[in-house]
Amino acid sequence: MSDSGHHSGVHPQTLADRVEADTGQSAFRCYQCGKCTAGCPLAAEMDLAPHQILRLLQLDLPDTGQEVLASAAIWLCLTCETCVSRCPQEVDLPRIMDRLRDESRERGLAHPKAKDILAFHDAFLGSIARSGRLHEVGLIAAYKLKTMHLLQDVAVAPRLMARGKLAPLPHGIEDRGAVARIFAKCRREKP
Amino acid sequence: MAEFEPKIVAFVCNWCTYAGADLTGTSRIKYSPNVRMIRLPCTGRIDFMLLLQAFGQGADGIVVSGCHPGDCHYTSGNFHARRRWMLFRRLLEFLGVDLRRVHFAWVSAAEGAKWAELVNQVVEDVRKLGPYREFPRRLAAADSRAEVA
Amino acid sequence: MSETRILNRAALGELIAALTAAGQRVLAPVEDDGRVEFREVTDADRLALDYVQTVTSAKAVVFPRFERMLRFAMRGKDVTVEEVPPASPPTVLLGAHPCDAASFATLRAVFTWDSGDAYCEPKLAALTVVGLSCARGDDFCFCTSVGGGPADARGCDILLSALDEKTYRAEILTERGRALVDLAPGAFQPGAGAKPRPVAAILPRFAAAELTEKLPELFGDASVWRQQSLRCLGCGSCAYVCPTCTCFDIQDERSRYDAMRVRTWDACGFGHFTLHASGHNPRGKQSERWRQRVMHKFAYQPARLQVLGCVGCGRCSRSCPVDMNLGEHLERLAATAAGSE
Amino acid sequence: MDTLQTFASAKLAAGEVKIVIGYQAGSDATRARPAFVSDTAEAASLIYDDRCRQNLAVYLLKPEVRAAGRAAVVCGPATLRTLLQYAAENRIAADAVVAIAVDADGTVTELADLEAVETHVARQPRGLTPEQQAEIDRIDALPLGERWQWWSRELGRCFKCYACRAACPLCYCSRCITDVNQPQWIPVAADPLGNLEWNVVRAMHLAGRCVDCGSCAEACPQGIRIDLLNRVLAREAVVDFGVAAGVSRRKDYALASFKPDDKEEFIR
Amino acid sequence: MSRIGVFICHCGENIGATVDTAAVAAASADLPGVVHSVDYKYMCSDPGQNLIKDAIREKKLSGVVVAACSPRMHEPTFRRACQEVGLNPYLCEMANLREHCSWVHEQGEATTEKAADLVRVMVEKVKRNRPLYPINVPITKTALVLGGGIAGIQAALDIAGAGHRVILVEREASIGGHMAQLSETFPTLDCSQCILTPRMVEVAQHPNITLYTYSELERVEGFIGNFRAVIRKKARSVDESACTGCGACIQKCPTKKIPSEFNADLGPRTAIYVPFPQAVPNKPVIDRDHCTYYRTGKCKVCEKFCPANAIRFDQEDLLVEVEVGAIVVTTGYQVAGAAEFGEYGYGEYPDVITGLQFERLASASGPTQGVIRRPSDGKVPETVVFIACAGSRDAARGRDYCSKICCMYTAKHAMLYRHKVHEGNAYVFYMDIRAGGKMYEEFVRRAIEQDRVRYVRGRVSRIFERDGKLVVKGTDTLLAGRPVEIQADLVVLATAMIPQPDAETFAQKLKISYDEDRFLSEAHPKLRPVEMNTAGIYVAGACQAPKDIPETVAQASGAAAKVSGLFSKDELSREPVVAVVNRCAPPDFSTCVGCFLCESACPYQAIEHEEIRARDGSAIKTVAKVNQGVCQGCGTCVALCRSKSIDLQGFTNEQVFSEIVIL
Amino acid sequence: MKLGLFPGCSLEGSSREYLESLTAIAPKLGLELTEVPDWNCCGATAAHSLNAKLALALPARNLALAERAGITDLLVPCSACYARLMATHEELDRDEERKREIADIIELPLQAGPKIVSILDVLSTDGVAGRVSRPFAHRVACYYGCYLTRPPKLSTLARTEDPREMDDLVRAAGAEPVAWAFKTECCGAGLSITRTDLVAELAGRVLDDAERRGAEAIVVACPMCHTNLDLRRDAIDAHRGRRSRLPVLYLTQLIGLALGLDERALGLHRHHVPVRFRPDPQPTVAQEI
Repeated sequence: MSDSGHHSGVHPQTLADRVEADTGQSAFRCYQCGKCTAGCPLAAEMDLAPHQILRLLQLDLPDTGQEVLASAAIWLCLTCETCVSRCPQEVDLPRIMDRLRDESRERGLAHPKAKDILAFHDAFLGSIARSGRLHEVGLIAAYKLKTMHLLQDVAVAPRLMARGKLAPLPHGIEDRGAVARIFAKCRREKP
Repeated sequence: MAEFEPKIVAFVCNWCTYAGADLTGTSRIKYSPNVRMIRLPCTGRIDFMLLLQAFGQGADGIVVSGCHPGDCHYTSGNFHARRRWMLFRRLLEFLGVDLRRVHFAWVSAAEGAKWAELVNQVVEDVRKLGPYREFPRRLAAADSRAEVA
Repeated sequence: MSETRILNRAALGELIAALTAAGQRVLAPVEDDGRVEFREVTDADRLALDYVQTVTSAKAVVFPRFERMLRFAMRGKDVTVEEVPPASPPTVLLGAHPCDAASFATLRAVFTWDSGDAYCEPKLAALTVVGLSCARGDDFCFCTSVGGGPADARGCDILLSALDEKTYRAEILTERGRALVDLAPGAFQPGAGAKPRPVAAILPRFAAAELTEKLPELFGDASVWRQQSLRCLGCGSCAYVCPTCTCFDIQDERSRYDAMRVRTWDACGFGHFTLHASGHNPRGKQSERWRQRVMHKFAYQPARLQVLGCVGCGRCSRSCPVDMNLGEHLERLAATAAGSE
Repeated sequence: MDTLQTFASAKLAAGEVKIVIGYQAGSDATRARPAFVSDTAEAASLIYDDRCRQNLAVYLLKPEVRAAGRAAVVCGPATLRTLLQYAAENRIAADAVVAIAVDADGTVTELADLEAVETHVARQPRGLTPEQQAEIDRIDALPLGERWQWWSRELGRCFKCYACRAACPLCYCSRCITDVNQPQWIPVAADPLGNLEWNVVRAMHLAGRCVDCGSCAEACPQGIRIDLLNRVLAREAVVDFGVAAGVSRRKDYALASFKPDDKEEFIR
Repeated sequence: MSRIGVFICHCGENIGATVDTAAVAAASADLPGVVHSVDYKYMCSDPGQNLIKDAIREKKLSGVVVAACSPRMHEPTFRRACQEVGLNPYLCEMANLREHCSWVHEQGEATTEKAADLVRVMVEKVKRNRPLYPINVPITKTALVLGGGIAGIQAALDIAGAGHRVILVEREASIGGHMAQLSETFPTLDCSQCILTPRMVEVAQHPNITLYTYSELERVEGFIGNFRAVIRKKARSVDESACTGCGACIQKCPTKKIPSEFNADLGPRTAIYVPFPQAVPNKPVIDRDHCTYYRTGKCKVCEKFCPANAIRFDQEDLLVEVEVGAIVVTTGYQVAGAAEFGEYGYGEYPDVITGLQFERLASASGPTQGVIRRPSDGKVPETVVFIACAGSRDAARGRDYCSKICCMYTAKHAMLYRHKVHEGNAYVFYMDIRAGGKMYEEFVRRAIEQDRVRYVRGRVSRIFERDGKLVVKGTDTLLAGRPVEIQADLVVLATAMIPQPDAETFAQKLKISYDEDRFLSEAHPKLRPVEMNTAGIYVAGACQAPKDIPETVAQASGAAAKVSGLFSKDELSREPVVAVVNRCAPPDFSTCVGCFLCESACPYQAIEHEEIRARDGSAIKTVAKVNQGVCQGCGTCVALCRSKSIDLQGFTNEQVFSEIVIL
Repeated sequence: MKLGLFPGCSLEGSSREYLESLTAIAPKLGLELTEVPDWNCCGATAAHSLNAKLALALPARNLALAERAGITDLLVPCSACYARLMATHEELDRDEERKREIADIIELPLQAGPKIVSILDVLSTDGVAGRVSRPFAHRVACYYGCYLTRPPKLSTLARTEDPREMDDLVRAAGAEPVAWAFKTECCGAGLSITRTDLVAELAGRVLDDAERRGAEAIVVACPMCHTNLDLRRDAIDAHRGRRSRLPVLYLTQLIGLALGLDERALGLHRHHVPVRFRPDPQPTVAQEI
């Protein structure tokens, strides 16, 4: 950011800096009022409440960055945007969460409890990468294979089938190559 | 027999409670007409002897009221008054004066409703207690025959 | 007239009942919280006849500590003045010692010397005194120095003297006493009885008459008065317990519809007693007030009213918070007076 | 006792004081009386024992005694407190008096100035006797109506001789409120209201000032326990405000000062 | 005999509909002393007022009772009406039939009866009313300003600007106060001296201002409009009129290592010195405690080198008596001392400093020319920890209050540091951030968001040295008390603002009140914030409570406005509702016995001592006297006076007593 | 009115009744819908959770395709897709450099892009009201969920914390919208499969309030909301320990019913919770305000 001025080199390599560089969102805007946490539908389930994640980014003691990236909370975030809607300082926390998940994944710090969620996201993106659109049957099958939750939703699937809601075959798009190239180009370079 | 109508004398400061009672009026809040107010500049001005005088002249209950602590027009008159009342009450208690007949309250210029509630409550409380017959009245006891020896 | 009867202690109850039944109010010494005082009685249960001295004298019987004199009633702009009729119920003072009995002579002299006092005189007229000789006295008693004595009958309508534990000899001294016996004939047995038990030995300390004569010479001797009164606090205790002090104050006070004029006791020892409206006080010093007290009782009253203002009961001295001892002071004065001759 | 007499004699001989206010034997074995000694020979007659209860400080305000010159006063604990209260209330100058303090054990100490009196007073115990405490507790424990009746009877004996006022060292007004009749604050008669008001006003005027000497009750010819009223209020002032009279020669009057957070629960 | 007129107002339907006004008028007519009693629709109307005026004239009324609305509403109206026809206005009283009766009770007998009672009570009171006359007090139109910091400077300039004379007294050798020590000021970061020094010069040059520096108030007596003050001009040892301020003496003074108070002990000064280069007046003083000549009797180097022969070793303190009409107290504050902060190693570690010291480090005119260098070795610190609430909000240290300015100056310090040391780390330990003020919160946010000052919410428990670093042990309460340890090179304590050490004796000298923290107490916390309880004495700045520059300046201007208002008239006219001590015939003269217990109860210090003397001049007695220029009429003394020797005009004991009697 | 249409993956699969009902009512309301040719998935939560660039590129390709097809207004009925497309549109609009980078990635030119509109933007109350043949006379709770209302800067709704637009529409269709507290609370969205337990809790709260306010149906405009409230009903019931039969309708279905369309054409039979109403609806629970 241009207005961060002279101090940009002061705390080099801090997680907060990296987040700000990629998202334009400064954790230092947060003044810890807690309104994000108050409104978060899943705050009670989280190991670090939303405002605490920002606080840890601000504090930046040794290991605080790691602590954030290894938290389960960043994976529980639903991106429902309630927090940012109500944040008096307009901190786009979901966007910061995205960035944190990204790095958490990349650095292999993802919380064990995030395994299923990650598997789901992988299966989801895999599905798109293959056919350009989501094939729900394929997604669920792939997810089940990744997580070995083989029996999950066994009752739901036939019901969906029966109501004509699940297409057994994917509706692919025509230019699947275009989507595949997008995936290829967006693949993050390993640091 | 007509219901006993207690006579309540209220000693109030000019700046808070008198003004508060004015507000009761401007707000048209109704309360019992049994109270008579004596207006003084400040609760600090309220001599405890005036209270005895009121009982001696036939009051059945007394209200003493002024500005809340910290709000005194004269900054500290009510603080002085409070100390005086603390000791005075202890004395009355020790003498066996029925303290249910002596009420102290802070009523600010903004508390018109509180004034009405206060008066109503004191009137009702004292009405239940009945006339304050135990307290000697001025001029009343001067039967010299009872005094012989 | 003098007639003698026997009164059994056991018959006192009967006597009181009979007097009460006859409309007499009976006042007698009663013990109350360790103090013996004259109180109205209707039976003999609480009588405390074996006493040295009541704290308060008997003068309140005819001169109460406050008395309503006039009543003003205010109705609108109208004010009506009513005289309050003095209460003077027929009263028997039973068991008063000779000093108290003698005090009524002084009170009578004061309250009737020019015109009768409308409040005191009727009470005196309605009073019958049944005296009781003193079996005991104490260091403060000096009745014998002022013309009285433990068995002195002056002022009594009947004088009782103990014959033994159970019986009194009753000397009926006046018509009024006679009338009282008639109200309870059963209580009084005929007979004179044996010789009464010895009465208290009160040794004379000075001669009142000589003192009266010599006091005026001492008037100007400031040092003696100062010396005697330096410790005097100027309280009214002596005057208020005194059987013969008669000073009073009159004040008005009011309430919403009424006002009244009240007479209350006063005391010459008070600093404001003679304070003039101008601020001047002719007796500004305590020693002057003390001198006044002594002169009034022992010089002025004998001169003007031919009675001493003292019966030697010693109450003033017993009550004094700083141990002003009247008998002692008078003795000293008498000696000084004698010495100055 | 020798010491007291020697002290007094020495002070007079040295001309440091013109008069020693002390006690002498009284009319009988139970009484002592105030004495005013101005020559060394008389000093031998001074005593100090249990009979010496009258607060002698009261004489320091008496013009006749004042006229005698600088005085030394034989002081029990309460008299010492009176001296301090007198100083706080502008009654005596700091050097106007020499205190001859006599402690409970008979120790005699000369206190040359009020600072010394303060120090001495601070070391002395103070408080109610078991008898006083028990009587106060007994009265407090009475049901309301009985308490009222008990006091009505007790005060009913008062005939307004004002011996209490005269004996009290702190009742020194040149015109007492009871002598004021515009308005007539206190009913003139010694009737129930007059007696009640007189005794209430006395207690309140001494609240925060009473030095616990008990002279009022000692003086009362009617034996009324008026001292209890003062003692109850003195204790209340200490409990409520942490202020006791007669401990400092500086002005620290409970009713002429305050704390914004003085605690009470009865004001609505 | 009283001739009272009673005037019952219907107030249209307001009273008339509920109270039988005719019956009240009839009942009143029957009261003793009442010679006239009427009711009328609108008493406050012109015809209504004329009814009163006519009756006063025709019936020669000696007193008037208007039974209408609240006296708080129309008392002035009716009193004025009475005055217009020659009846003293204080012989008019009001009975409140509206607010206290008709508006609050139902129509009926009880209400009418109450109305009649209220009238009767007022009739009884007014019978005892006495004519009262406004109290006039002459005013000396000179103000005494005590303290030459920014508050005193502002107040002096404002009062002088309004055309009144001002005497400004400063105890140091120069005016300027703490503000002169500051580097930049929040939230604008403009240079403190740049905005202050022109004001200082203006003070020195203003024709209406007499400046006494190196001077202190010795004593003061008198009252509003009429104070007499004695000022002690301490000996400078320099003849100010001769001195040209050339500075040769300072250059030559051999005693050079005295810690400079102006630099908060971070730099040295000489024994003959001016506190700082822009001092006003720019004339040196000799610090006699450190001067070699005064210590040993030898030296006099300054005298030798002074080209103006202005050195006066034998100069003595001078007492100057001045007469002033108002006093403005602007004596300022101190910061809490070293001894308090053992756990922070203040005084032990040279690199633990106060905020005021940091100001000097950051100031271009300071000992380091504005480069942040730590005191121990002069190195530029890489990590600085700022600790807020050092001694404030700390009941254990007997200080419950918030020092108010620390949040802001700490943010400023951290910001200045980050501006000067780009690579440095700045941490602030705080409890709450109190940034209430125009652009204040924004300022703090800027420090956090832009300047990346790391704020940690929690109080530091201890600072100790380890391997050449100051280890700051604290916690982050926002993270459930996670321990936080910072290795710092410099620690800056935002030390509490405390009153001047002599605040108490100073207040006693002026007979003004102060609070438990020894800050001076204003007359009313909301409505009279620049006045003291003692009339004619005003207050501004941090001697009253911690406050920052804009607030101080605003209060100073407020105080100046009050003084100018006071000086706008030649005489002060006051309501005669004041207490008076009685007088009686000799030999007593007054029943007051002079116990002076009323003195300490008076919120306004209005009780004075008066000696009553005999014709030959000998003292008879000392009694209380109420200074009518100062008394506000609360009557607390009246209730306290045992012998009833003091009474309150307008609410006398007799009046109040008679009200109760007649109820 | 001619509109481009971006149906999104769900509307082709698990939420096909949304598309069916939209397609059914569109001609009646004068809407002419043209599907974006060869559109691809917007990337949904998975993309933006894991790869910021991908999260822009996938929607961007759709914007570019729509633009190329001459679409000026693009209707995105799925609110999740709508949010992704809106966010992408906004970011590319704001950041030219980013736009160029993304254009390179998708190998398509990116100009201003079509205007993205939600289902609430295209349906007009007048249009609906004027065509109602069988008023839908029931009390309903309009559930907006997250993506139509947040973030507020992107939302086109007037009052994002208490939106009214859907309420106005159902009122136009003859329904009575209830005032309730959970209009914009999150139902658990993308955790439907991975953390069904959390969805049961969050969606359960939504259902609870709707029932307590006396709603006879919940109306949604988001496939995820529908899935969580309808398809996951058994999980919710199990979690809450009681059974709820409150039906969940797409807004388009409700309007379709009011327009007199056939239930089957509107895909009502595809719901897990049967869509049944009492003939004369009376609130069973007093409405709390």
